Amino acid sequence: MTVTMVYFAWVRERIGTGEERVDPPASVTTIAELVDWLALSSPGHAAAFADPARLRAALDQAFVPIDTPIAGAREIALFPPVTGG
Amino acid sequence: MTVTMVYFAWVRERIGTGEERVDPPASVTTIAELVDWLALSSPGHAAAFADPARLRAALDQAFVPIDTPIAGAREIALFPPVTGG
Amino acid sequence: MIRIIVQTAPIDLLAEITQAETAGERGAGAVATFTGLVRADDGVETLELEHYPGATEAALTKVATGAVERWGLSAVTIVHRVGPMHPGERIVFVAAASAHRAASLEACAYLIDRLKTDAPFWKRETRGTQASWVEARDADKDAAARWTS
Amino acid sequence: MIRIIVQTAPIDLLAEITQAETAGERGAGAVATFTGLVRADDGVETLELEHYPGATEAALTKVATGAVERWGLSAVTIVHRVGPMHPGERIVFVAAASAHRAASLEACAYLIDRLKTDAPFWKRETRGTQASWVEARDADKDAAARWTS
Repeated sequence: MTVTMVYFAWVRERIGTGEERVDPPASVTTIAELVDWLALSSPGHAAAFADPARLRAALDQAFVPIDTPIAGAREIALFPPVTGG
Repeated sequence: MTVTMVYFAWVRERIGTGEERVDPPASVTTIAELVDWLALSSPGHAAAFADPARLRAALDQAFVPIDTPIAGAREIALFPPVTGG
Repeated sequence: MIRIIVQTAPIDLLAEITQAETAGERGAGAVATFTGLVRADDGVETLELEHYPGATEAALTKVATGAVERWGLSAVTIVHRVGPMHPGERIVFVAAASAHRAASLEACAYLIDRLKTDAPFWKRETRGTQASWVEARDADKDAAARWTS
Repeated sequence: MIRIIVQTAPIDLLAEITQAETAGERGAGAVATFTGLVRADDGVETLELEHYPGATEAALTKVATGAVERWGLSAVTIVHRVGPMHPGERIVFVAAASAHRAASLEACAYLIDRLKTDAPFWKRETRGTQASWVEARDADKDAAARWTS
């Protein structure tokens, strides 16, 4: 399964890109597992995902818990807690 | 004692003037008593003061209860409950 | 900074809000406003506002001062129009400016709730040839009372 | 009427408020607004707002729709600026218009409280050569949570 990852704020800065397409193995079934798997791909990813408690996620542009299954997802976003307004 | 009376809204309309100077007898010691005394001065006054529960008062431009003593007052206002904003 | 105005002229919203935003040494981080307008939905053609000159300004200043003391605001503005006005026109504008949003939002609600019961204004509505004075609402008294606790 | 805008241009307050006042068949009797500004009191020189295009508008529309359903508003406006901005500039503007004041005041507070936690925006502050991402505040989460009861 291929999915588009999008990153914002310091997650984006640490990874060094705002968007990438990834192809996780079948053993990766939730966003939390996807984060653990992505953390292995570069030192930037490792730094961005070092503290999973500080990460929030969206699946196809809707906010979801980090343990949400990724089956069928086209776009998954990872970012820090929001600070608008 | 001479005091300036000022009237607003339907109190003013029924009395037919927005301001008058009056000279109540010494037996009139509170605003409530002043209202009863003024009610005798014309049919307009009687109509304006027919229902004392609908009257509000100010003494020297500060809102006060209707049983407030009038000793020393320069200006007493009588009007319906306020409806601004 | 407290700004209290009773005027017959239309209310200049942009000037008033900009003033509230920039008042004080450092300006505000949060500005909450409330605008009351003449409603067109109940057949009113003209609304006329009467007030008690002098006492009105004193009452509004007291309300504004109370808000500044309670919420530590950088600016409070109250502009109330008097005289005749028509549906869609602004009757009253209040603004509360502060560093953070909670203070400005609470203070703004306080200002308009207290103004409704504490300031000597009276409304007369005209529909066709019928003119009538607006009756005070118990709901306004209740709204004002919730701030005394 | 719901109006959701995410823009890099400065926020045109007068146009937005006038629009909220007059939207709907009969216009509003009450309009409450909140404006958030870049504060000058903590040494910030530039504030930069990043957002998640598409998801931001969807989140704001959901917040606005919730307010319209809950309070029966005649208009809701949310304008959020993105990109770099400076002290004194407006970051966000929300307005809630209704027939009576309580609905507009409550809805306005709801809109900004929910926006703070539900919409994907991130702030980066620059002081001199130091840039830092603003940390989310627990107080914002608490403020948003009070509307779920």
